[in-house]
Amino acid sequence: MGEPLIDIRDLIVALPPGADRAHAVDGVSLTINPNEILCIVGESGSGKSLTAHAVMGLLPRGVTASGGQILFGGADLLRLPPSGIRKLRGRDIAMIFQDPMAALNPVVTIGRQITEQIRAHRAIPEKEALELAGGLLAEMGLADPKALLKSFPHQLSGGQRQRVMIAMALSLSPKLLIADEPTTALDVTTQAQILKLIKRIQTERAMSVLFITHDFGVVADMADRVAVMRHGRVVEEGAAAEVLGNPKHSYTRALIAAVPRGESALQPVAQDKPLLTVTELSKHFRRGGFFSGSAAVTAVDRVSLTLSRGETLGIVGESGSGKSTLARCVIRLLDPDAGEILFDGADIARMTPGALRPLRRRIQMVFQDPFSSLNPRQTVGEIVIAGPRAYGEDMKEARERAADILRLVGLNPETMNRFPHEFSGGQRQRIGLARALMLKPDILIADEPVSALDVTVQAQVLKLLDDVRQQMNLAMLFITHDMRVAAQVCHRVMVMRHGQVVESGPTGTVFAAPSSDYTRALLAAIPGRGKLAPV
Amino acid sequence: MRNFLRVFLSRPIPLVGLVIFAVVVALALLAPLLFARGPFTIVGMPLLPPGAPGLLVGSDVLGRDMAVGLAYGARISLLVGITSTLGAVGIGVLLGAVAGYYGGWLDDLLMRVTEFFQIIPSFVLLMVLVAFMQPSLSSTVIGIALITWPQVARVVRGEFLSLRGREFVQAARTLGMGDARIIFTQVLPNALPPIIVVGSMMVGSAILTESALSFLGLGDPNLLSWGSMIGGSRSAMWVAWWTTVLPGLAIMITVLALNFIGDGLNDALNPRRRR
Amino acid sequence: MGWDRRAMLGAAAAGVFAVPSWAQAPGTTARQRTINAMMTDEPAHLNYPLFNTRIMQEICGNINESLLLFDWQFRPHPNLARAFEMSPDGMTYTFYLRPDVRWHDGVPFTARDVAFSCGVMLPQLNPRSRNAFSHVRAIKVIDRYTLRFEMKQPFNAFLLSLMASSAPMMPAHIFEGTNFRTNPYNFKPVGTGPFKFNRWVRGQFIHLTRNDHYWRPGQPGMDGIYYRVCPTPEQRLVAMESGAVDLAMADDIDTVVNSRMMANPNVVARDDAFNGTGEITVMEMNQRRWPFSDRRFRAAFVHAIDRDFLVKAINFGLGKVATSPIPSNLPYHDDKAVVKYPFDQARARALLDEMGLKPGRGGVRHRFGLMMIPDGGGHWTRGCHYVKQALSEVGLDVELQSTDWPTFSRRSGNWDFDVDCNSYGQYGDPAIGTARFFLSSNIRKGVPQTNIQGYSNPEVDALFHKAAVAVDKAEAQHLYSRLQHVLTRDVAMVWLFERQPMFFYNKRLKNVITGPNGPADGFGSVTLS
Amino acid sequence: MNRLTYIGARLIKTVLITIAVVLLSFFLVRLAPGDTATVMAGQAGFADEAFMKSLRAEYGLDQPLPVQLWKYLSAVAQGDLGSSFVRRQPVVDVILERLPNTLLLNAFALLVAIAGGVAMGMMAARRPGSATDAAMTVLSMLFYAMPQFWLGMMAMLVFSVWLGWLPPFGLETMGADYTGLTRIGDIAVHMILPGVTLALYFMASYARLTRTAMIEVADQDFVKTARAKGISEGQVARRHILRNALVPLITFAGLQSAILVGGSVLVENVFSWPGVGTLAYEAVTTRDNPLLLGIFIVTAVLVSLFNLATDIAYSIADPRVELGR
Repeated sequence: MGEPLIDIRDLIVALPPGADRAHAVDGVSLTINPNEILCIVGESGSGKSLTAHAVMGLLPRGVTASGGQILFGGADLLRLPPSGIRKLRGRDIAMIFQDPMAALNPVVTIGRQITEQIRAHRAIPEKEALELAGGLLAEMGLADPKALLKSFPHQLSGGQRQRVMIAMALSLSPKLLIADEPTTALDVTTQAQILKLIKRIQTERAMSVLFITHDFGVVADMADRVAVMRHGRVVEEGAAAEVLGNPKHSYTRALIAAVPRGESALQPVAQDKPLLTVTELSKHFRRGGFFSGSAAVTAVDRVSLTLSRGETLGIVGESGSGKSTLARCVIRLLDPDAGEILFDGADIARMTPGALRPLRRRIQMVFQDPFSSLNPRQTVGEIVIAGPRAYGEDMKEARERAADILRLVGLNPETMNRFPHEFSGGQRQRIGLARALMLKPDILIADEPVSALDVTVQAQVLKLLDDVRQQMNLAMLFITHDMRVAAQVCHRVMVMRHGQVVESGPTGTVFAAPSSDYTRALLAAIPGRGKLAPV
Repeated sequence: MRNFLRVFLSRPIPLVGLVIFAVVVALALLAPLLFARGPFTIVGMPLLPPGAPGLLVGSDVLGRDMAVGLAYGARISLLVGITSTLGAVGIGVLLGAVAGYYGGWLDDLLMRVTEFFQIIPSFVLLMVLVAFMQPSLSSTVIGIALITWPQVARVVRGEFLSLRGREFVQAARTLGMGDARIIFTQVLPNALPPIIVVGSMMVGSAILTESALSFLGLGDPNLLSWGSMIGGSRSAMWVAWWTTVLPGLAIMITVLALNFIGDGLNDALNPRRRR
Repeated sequence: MGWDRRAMLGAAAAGVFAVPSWAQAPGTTARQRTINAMMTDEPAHLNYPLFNTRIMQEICGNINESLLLFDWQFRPHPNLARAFEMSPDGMTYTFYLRPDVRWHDGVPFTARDVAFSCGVMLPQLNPRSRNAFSHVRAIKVIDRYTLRFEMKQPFNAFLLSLMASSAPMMPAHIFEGTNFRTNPYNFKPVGTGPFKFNRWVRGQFIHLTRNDHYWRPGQPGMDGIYYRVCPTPEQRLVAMESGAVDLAMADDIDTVVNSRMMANPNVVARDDAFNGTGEITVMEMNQRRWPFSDRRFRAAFVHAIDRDFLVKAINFGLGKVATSPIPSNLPYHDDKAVVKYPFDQARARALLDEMGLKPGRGGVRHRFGLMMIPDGGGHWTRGCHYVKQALSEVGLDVELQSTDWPTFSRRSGNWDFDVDCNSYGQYGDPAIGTARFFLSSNIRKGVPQTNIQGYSNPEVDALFHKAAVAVDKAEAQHLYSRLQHVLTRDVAMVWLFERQPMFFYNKRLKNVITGPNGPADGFGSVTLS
Repeated sequence: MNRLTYIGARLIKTVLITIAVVLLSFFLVRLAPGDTATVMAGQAGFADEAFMKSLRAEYGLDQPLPVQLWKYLSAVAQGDLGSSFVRRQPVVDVILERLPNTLLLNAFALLVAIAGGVAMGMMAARRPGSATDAAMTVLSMLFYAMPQFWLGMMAMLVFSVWLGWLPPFGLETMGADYTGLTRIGDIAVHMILPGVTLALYFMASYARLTRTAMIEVADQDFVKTARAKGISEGQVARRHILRNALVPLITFAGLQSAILVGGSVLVENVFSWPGVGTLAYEAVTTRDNPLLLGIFIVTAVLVSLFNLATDIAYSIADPRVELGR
C-alpha cells in the first residue's frame, strides 16, 4: 500500500473551558488509504465524530483542534487558512451526516442544494449543474430525478433524503467521503440499502470512505479497516477481519460481545391461561381540524394477542408500524376505537377512568427516552414513590420499599435525593424501571427501552429486564424496532407493519423460518448478520 | 436553585436590573417615610427648574415637588405592574392549563377567545373597559389583566400541550395519578420557567400600559403616577422639560430593569434558549 | 407663598426654544392674504344652531350673522337689522332689515329668514334660544324687510339673546321643511357673513374664502381663513409661536404657557375677547345630600379654599376671584350686595365643628367625591387637585373622580355625584345664562347643565322671574342685587373664579376683537398688515 | 388542501370572527355609562329634555337593546356600518378617510422596524456573548422599555424643538398647501418622527427574534452541510442561516400588523396624526358607538386579512408549512 490519502497525527481536540474533560480527542493517529473504507467505531463520547469533523474543519463553536496534524495532499489541514480548507471541502472531501432531514435546508429545493455545491467549485451555469445533479440522483437509484430536483426535503422519505445527501457529496467526485453515522436515524431495511449504496459507489469510484458508527454489525458489513475509539483515544486498530475475529483489546471484546446476534436462545414459556388477551384492537387518528377535512389514519388495525405470566412478547416493526400505539392502547394511555382488552377477565378497553384505576397499577410501563420519561423537577425518591403515594401508601413505607427496589435495579438507595439529570441514560432507565416496579405490576410494557442506549449499556439493561421478569414472574410486552434485541429477550415475537400483524410465533421459529417476505426482509437487513462470531 | 442563581448572576445585565429594581422598590416602600406630606402638597411656585432652593428636580405645573411625585409614582407603577400581572397570570395559567391539558372543545373555545383579543385593538378595548368601570386604581389593574391574560394563556397552553405528551406525564398517568395531581405536581412545575419569564416581562409592559392610560387621563386621579405626571405636564413640555423628561426616565429605567431581570431569568430558566 | 409674573416668565424661559426652520410659515402671496386658526377638535358639522359650541361659534361666526351686534357695554348695534324699535312696555320689538344682504348662494336675505330662524329653527335646535324665545308670542312679517316680535311678557334680556353666539340667522330657503339634522347643507353651510364655506378636509382643516359680495363695504379684509385641527396643546403652542397659525382662541393655549405667549413680541394677547360669554368656574354640590344640604358646610367649603391662590398659581393670574353669580365685568354685577367668604381655614374648621363634623381617624371629618370635568388635565383638573389639597387641611377628604364627557354629563344629569367642577357662561344676561342653575323649575333629572344641585328657594325663583320681565333697568338692577345677596348668603353654589380665556393673535392682524362676543362676531373687519 | 379552498375557508372564518366581534363589542360599548346624547348636551353647555329626547330618538337610543342590535346587525350585513353619532356621516366614510393615513404610517413603521431589527439582530448574532451582542441587547431592551408616548414627546423635543430638523406633528405642513411631489415629500418628512417612534418598540422584538433565530439556525445540521459543501461564509449566512431565520419573523410581522392597525392610538395622539387611532380615542370618549363598532369591525376584518396574508407568505417562505394544518 502506498502513500495514505489522509494522515492524522496525534490529533488533540480541546473542549471549551468548563466542560467535563479537557480533550474530546486525545492524541489520535490514523491513516486512511486510497480506495478503502475505514470505520471508526465507538460509543457516545468516544470522540469519533469530532475526529471526523476536525478533518473537515467543521468543529463546533468553542471546540478547537489544539494539537497534531491532519495531512492531506501534502498540506496540514489544521494549518490551512479558512479559504484553503473551504476549497477542499465538498471538492476533495465530502461529508454526510446522521440525520438527513436536519442536514438538508428545509426551505431550499433539492436541486438548488446540489447545484450550489457544484457551482461553488466549478464555474458552470445553473442549468448544466442541474443536469449533473439529475444524473447523480439517478445514479443513487432515485426514481424521477427531474421531479425530485424541484422538491423540498420534507417531501422525501428518510432513505431518499440520505440518497440525496450522498448524491450531493459525490457531485464533485471527492477523494474522501466522511460518513458520520449515516444510517442511525433510518429504519433497518433502509439502512441496509444505504449501506449497500455506499459500498457500491466506493467500489465504483475507487474512493476512500471514513465511516463513523457505533454498531459493530455495520462495521462487519462495511469496513476494510477498523479503528476502535474510547474516551478520545484509539484503543485498537487493524484490518476488519482481524479486529472482528480476534479482538486484542478487552474493550473491543466487550463491545463485540454486547452486540446482539439476532439469534434466539429463549424457548417459549408454557402457555397457561393468558393474563392479557387483546382481540381485534383498532385505533384511528384523525388529522387536521374543522376546515381541513378529516383523513383518518389507521394506526392499529384489528390486532389480537395474548400474554401470559412469565413470558415476554416482542412486538417488532419499523417506525410507523403502530407498535407504540398498540402498547399505549393496552395501557389505556390512548382509548382504542374497537376491540377488547381482557385483563384478568375484565375488559379494560372501555373502562371509565374510575373503574380502571385499581387495575392501572397492575400494568406498568418503561419508556423509550430516558431523558423525557423522568420529571426533571423531582428527585429520584419522589419519582419512585409517586405511584404508591397516588394509591395512598404511607410515605415512610414507600421510601423503604423504594430503597429495596432501587437496589433491585442496581442503584444505590442514596440516589433518592438526587435529580434525574445527574444520571446517565442507562441509570435513568433503571430509575424508570424502579418506578414501574414499585406498584408490583403483573404486566410490564417496555417501549423501546434500550434504543437510546449505548450497546454495552443496552446489554446490561436487557439483562436486568430479563432478571426482573423472572424474579417477579412478570408478563412483559417488549416493543422494539431491533430484531436482534427482540431475539435476545423475547419468548415470542409479533411482527407489525402498517398497523397490522404480519406474522407472529415463537422467536426461534420466526427467526429461523419466517413465513412472510417482510419478516425475511427485516432479518436480511440486520447489519453484520452472520459476520460476527457467535458469543 | 444554586445553579439557577449562578447562571442568573453570572452576567452583568440581570445583576444591574436587580440592583435598579431593588432601588425602585426601596424608594416605593420608603416614600411615605421620606415624604410624609404626600405627593400632592404644593410646596412652591409652579415650574421651578431643578436645583431651585429645596427642589432637587424642580416643581411641576401645580408647584408640587417633582422628587416626591417620582417617589410616590414608583408605588403606583409597581403596584399596578405587579397586581395586574398576577391577575393576568392567574387567569392565563388556569385557562391555559385546562385548555392545553384537556384539549378538545375547551381548547378550541380558548383559542377563539384569544384570537378575539388579538383581533380587537387591545388598547382601545382597554380604554373602553376603563371608561366603563370609571378610572381608578382597581379599574386600571382589572383592565390591564383582562387584556393581557390571553398572552399568558397561550404560553401556558403551549407548554401544557407539549408537556402533556412527554413520557414522564404519561408515566404519571400509568401510575394512576388523577388529572389534578398530574397538572399540579408533574406539568405545572415544568411549565413554570416560561410563565415566570413571561410574567417578569409583563410587569414591565403593564407599567407601560398604566402610564399610557394615565397619560390620556384615564388613570386614578387621586394617585400620582409617572404616567399622569407626564400627561399633566404635557402642555408645559416646551417650557419645562423636566416635568415630562424625568417621570419618563423613571418609567424607562424601571421597565428596563424588569426586562434585564426577565432576560436573566430567561437565560437561567430556559437552557434551550441560552446562547 | 410668593408669586409674581416675572418669576413665572423666568421659569418659562428656562425651556430653550428657538423657532426652527421647519416651523417658518411658508411665504406665498396667497398665504399673506389668508390666515390660519386652530380647532382643538373637529366639529361634527357646521350647522350652527344644531350644535352651539365654542368651536362652532368661532367658525360659523364668519358665515352666519346675527341681527344685532353688541359693544363692550352690551349696547345693541345694527348688523343685519339696520334698525330696531322696542315698544315702551317691552311687549313688541320691530326690526328693519338691510335690503342689500344676500345669502352666499345669491338668494336675498329677507324677513322670512329671520322669522324662520327665530321662530322655528333656533327654538327647535338650540336649548338656549328655546329659553329666550319662549317669551315670544308671535313673529309677524310685516314686509320683505320688516318684522315684529310680539312678546308674552316683557323680557329684558331679549335683545341680548340675539347676540351672534345665540341667534345666528339661518337660510330659510335651504332648511325650511327639511330635517335639520340630516340636511346636506350642514356640511357646506350657507350664510350671509364675510366668509363663505369652501372646503373641508376631514381631520385636517376647514377652509373659508372671502365673500366677494359681502354687504359691508370694504370687508372682508382677507382672502380666507383655514381652521386647522390641532388636537394637542403642545402642538397648538408651537403652531402659534412659530407663526404657522395666526389665532389662538379660548382654550387653544393651556394657561400654563400663557405667560410665555404674552412675552412673545409677535403675538397680541387679549383677555377680554370672551367677556360676552362671562364664564365662571364653579363647583356644584348635590344639595339633596347631607352635608352639602347644610349652608354651613358649603360656607366652610369656600372658606377653606384660597381662591386667590387658585387664580394666581393654578390659573397663572388669569381671571379673578368670583364673589357673585354674575361676573364682575357684566351688567347687574353688584359687589356691595354679595356676602363674601374670604380664605379662612380656622373659620372653616369652626363651621364644621359647629355642624358636628368632628375630625375622626386620621383627622378626617368627612369623605366625599369630587367629579372633575374632562379637560385633558388642563386648568380645571389642576384646580380640582388644589381644592382636594386645600380641603384636606380642614379635615375634608376628597376623592377625585375623573370622567369623560358622557360620564360627566350622565352623572351630573342624574344627580349621581357629591360635588362637581363645572363652568357656566352668562351670555350677556343673568336671565339667559345664570337663572337656569338656580330656578327650582329647572330641576330636571336626566338633563345636564340644569339645576342639578337641587337648590330650591322660592324667593330666588320669584326674583329671577321678576328681574327677567322688568322693563326698567334700575328695577332689574335692584332685583339682581337682591338675588346676588340671597344666592351668596345661601352659598347656593361655590363660585371659584371668573375665567378669562385668552385670545392670542399674530400682530400682523388688525381689528381682530371688536366686541365682547369675540370671534363669534366674525373676522370681517380683520385686516392684514 | 389546496390554497384556494384554504383561502375560502379562512374568509368564512373571518366573517364568523367579525360577527363575534360585532356581538361582543356591541354589548361591551353599551356597558359604558352615558351616551352620545349626554355628551352633546354636556358639550353644548345647554340642554333640556326636548334636546336629549330628540337626540336619542334620532340615534335610536330610545329603543330596546335587542331591537338596536338587530337593526345594527341587519345593516352591517348589507355593508352599512351606520352613521357616526357625533360626525353625522356614514361610519364607512369616516373610517375610510382616516384609514390610509394609519396604513401609511404603520407600513412605514413596519418597514423601519423590520429593517432595523434584522440588522441589529444580525449584528448581535455574529458573535454571541460579545460586546456588540451585549450592546444590541441593551439597546433593544431600551427601546422596549420606553413608553411610546413619552418617546414621541422626547423625539419631538430633541429633533423638532432643540435641533429643529423635523416637523413635530401633523400630516403635512400647516397652511402650506403643497401639491404633487412637494406634498409627498412634505408628508414623508412629517412621517419620520411618528413612524420611527412607532417602529422602535417593535424593532426591539425583531432584533431579539432575529438574533435568537440566527443563533439557533446556525447550530443546525444543514448549516454544517452547507459549510461542508465548501461555499463561502457569506453565502452560508445569507442563503442558509438568514433565509431560515427570517421565517419566524413573518409570523411576528403578521401579529404586529394586527397591533399596528388599532395600536397606534398613543403615537397618533402625540403626533396629531389624523389616523384611525385618534379616531378610536375620540369615539371612546364621545361614546360614538357606531363609529367605535365600525372601527372594531374594520380592524377585525383587516387583521384577519393580514393574518391570512401572513399565513400565505409563511407557506411560501417555508415549504414545510401546509396551509390549513
